[in-house]
Amino acid sequence: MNQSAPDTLERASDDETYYLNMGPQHPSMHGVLRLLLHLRGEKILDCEPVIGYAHRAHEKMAENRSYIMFIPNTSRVDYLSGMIYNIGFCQAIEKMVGIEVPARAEVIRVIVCELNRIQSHLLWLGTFMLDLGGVTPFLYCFDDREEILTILDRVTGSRLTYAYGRFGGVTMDVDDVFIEQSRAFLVRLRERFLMYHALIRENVIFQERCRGVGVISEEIALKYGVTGPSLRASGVEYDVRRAEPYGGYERFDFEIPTEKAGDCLARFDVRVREMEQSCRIIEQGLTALPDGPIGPKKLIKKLKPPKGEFYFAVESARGHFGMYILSDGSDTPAKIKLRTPSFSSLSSMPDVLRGTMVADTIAIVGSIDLVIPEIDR
Amino acid sequence: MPRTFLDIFGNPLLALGAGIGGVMTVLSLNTLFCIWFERKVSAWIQRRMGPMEVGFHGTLQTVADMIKLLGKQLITPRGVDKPLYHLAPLMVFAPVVAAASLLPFSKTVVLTNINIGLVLIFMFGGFAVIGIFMAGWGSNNKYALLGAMRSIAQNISYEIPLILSALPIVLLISAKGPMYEIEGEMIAINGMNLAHITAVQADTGVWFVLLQPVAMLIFFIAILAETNRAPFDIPEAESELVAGFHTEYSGMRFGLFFFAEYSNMLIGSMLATVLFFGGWDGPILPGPVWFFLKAYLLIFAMMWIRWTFPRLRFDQLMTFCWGALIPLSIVNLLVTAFLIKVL
Amino acid sequence: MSGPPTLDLRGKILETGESDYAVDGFHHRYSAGADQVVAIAEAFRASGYFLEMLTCEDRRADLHKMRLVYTFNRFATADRHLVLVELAPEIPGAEAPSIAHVLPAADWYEREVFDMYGVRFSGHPNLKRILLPDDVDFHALLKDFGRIEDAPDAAQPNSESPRDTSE
Amino acid sequence: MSYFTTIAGGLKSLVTGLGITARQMRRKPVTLTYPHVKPELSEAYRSLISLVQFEELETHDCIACMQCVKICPSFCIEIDGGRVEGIKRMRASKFEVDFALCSMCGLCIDVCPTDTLEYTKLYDEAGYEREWVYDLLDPFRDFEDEFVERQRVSDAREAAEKAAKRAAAAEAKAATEKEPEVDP
Repeated sequence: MNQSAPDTLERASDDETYYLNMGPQHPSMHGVLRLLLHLRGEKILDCEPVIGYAHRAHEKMAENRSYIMFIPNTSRVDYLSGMIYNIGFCQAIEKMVGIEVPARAEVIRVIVCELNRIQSHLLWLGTFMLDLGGVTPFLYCFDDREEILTILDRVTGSRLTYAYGRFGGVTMDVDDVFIEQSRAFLVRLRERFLMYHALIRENVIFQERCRGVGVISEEIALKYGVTGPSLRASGVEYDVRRAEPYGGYERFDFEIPTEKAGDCLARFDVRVREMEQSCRIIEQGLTALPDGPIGPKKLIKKLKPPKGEFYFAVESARGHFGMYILSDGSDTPAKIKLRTPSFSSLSSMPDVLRGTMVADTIAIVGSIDLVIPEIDR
Repeated sequence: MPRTFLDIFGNPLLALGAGIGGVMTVLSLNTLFCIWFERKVSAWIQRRMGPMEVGFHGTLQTVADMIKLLGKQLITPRGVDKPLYHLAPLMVFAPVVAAASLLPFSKTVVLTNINIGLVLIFMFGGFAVIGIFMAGWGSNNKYALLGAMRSIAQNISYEIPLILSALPIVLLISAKGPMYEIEGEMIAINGMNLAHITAVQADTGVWFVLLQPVAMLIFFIAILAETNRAPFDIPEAESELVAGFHTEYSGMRFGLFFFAEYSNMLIGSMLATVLFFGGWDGPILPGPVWFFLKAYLLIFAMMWIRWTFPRLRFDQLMTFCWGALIPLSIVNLLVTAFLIKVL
Repeated sequence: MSGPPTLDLRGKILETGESDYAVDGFHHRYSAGADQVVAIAEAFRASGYFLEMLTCEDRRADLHKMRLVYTFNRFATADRHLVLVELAPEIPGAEAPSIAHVLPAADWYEREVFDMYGVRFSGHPNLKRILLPDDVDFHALLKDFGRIEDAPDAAQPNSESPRDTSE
Repeated sequence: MSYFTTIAGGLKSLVTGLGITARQMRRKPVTLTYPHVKPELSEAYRSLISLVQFEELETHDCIACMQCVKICPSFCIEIDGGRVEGIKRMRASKFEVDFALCSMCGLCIDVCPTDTLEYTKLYDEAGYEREWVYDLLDPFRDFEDEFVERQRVSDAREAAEKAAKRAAAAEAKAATEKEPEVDP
């Protein structure tokens, strides 16, 4: 079950080599990714990801509307961690312009972002199992995820594309029911973790499929700028929440889980442990939720940002999400570049996939948690 | 000993017609039921409801689906190898009907009573591979070809533990012979006659699962692999190969593949019932009822397994077969032979 | 937070700009010429930095230049370097050396910049469009492409009184 | 020996998995049969927008200030309106929203100075053409004349009251101003 090292493979274009277009319409390409595989038998000689099928020109749109009008776009860049992107964008603009955020709004933001992170990881867990052929855990995960969506739906009015953040705060306040629901959910989720552990992590077939498969070494991660859980599974303790604390994360006590192996199993472990850490953060947030306003009294519509270049990064469910904003002093950004984590992760795939088998491709691409619209923007 | 259809009808053509009619009816009903049942089992496991709309708790859903499939256009993609492409569903389907006619479903009446029934069933099982490869090659589709390749390697490999784990039963039966008394009637007993295997279990009251638990387990796993059921469903691994060897099939041709898959499940479970669970043997209820009850319990187990586990990778599947199942079944066979000789 | 010493590039860089991490998120800010890009990338690679982002700006309106924006960062402690590289304003015509062979992460970023801005990277192994279809004939993020006034019947985003017919 | 322990361990994990799914099998389903059983929409549910009917006005209160038009990221709102003869309040005469473009972000509702926009609870609406334009004023057209009439009366009254007040104030002021003259 060992894979031959990539360097033992000769990349030949003889009669034995053939090409397989995996995607853009394929059950496990998570949207519209296309992998052009060079195969010999079931062994992958080379892989060329082809992207752009879900390109929606968010960066162009940003240049044609004011800062506040870009808010709804942000949660559509990555629809799975829409809250983190949405609030991350607001935080970037707040830092740029210098808007104060009330303490209550800050804590609410942390709570909803972490809920969103758990939601995203749960969906990843489900689809990863689906890629490996286990359909049932997928539906269990969706059952849990549904709870989060219901909780977030109550406070944001939307289930996926939240548009919850506003400059200087959030749109709606949370109430006691939200706190109660969140606490109940954490209790439930911790029970479910035990079940997932027994059903998935302990399963011998799952371990066989994941152990030693798709190793992203620290070297590859550094070369391609892979971030997020995929990087932490390779033993690098890099998390934007810790490296460049933002939005009050420095006041919360949480660990950054890391694993050494860098394979699919390590990525699985890192994500599951990250969900546990998110639970801790939410708990602390719910306990320490201060009273007070949740934003400025009047919606801040018109901004007067200083001229110049700005960079702001947040930790999305998939890694380092950076926003490079060029301001010309007007209410419309001169340029916004969205540096998305999946883009970097996917660009490392040719190096990782070389020498594996078709079935591994699915497992590896599934394990790095790609969201295609986020890559294409 | 049971009467065959030939004994009952006298005329071989009449017997053949009645046999095919009977088998087709049973297999069709089985497919209709199994698809519904599979959807229901998966729904129960996943805490959904499954089909609920057509008929009571969706019982008629598969009938509706079948009608839909019948009404669908049969698409023949450009570039397929037409003879192979058209023939493949039949080649997958025909051996199933033949194999089904060999199983002794009751004490008194069977379709056929052949002394080499066990061998024939394995042979018909081996036939299906040819159909699958024809489908994969004829489709001119890389996913289909990969699926077919996987299927051949898998089916050929898993036939070995399948047969090796059935052999101890043959030994056990043959050890009772050459003549054996069943209900006051002395017969020349044959280890490969399925009716005899059942009869001996019923007569001694000891099902072979008690004597051969390891063989039972290996046999069951091999049946899972032979019928391309999860966790060994790599020939049609949905998340990898789209639909494997039947990617390019539509309408009723696709339906025939489905039909064959569920019929194979039934035949596999029935064979396991005959070999290890005493066939029609059971108290109170009539023989056929017990026979089908046991078979469907095994089918339920197969579904339960499918909806619990992820899929193995291709090379792991082969390693598992050659590294675990075959050595184990050989050891089991040797131990059985040794014990029969000693005791 | 202490960490490994920060990389000093002052010897290699033309100009060091002012930056304040607390305000704009950059620890260091440099301007460089296109010919220095590869040497800079090699220096960052050798010190264990990764290419965080590479993009381009269409500054033909104010600076009369195209400008490449590189940011490098490292995993250990945040140390973000912004490197701005000014290029000729002609599209097509603006060109910079590729750093994809030094930092493979740049491969896709450079393709994206080429796709969106038309800036060519010499020595890039596979310089073709990445997000837009291969057969389009425009570079989407250039300022003179697809301005909102060009769009038929679209509301003006920033005009003070859009279609106020009350008067 | 490790060969057999591996197999045994693997089997045990598989049996554990089967046990878990068996336990789940006995539980009630968590899904709803959607068209028959409808899930409750949350209070905050963001859907298509509509105009609020204020009780004290008996109609909407859109003053055609164009704030929502300016902030709409989808550029899907079109408003006409302005001063109506005889009343102080500005009134909208057209409030067209192209719901095919609307992304239900809620910015218009946040920005509305009179709070006259709200979300409906329509969750299964669909457009069948590229343009799917509703005039949100349509349900209010019948009330408009009545409202304007009422408003005119109340405005007139208010104006009269104000004028009276002003007159009174002026009188009082005049009185206070006059007083010193009277006093000496």
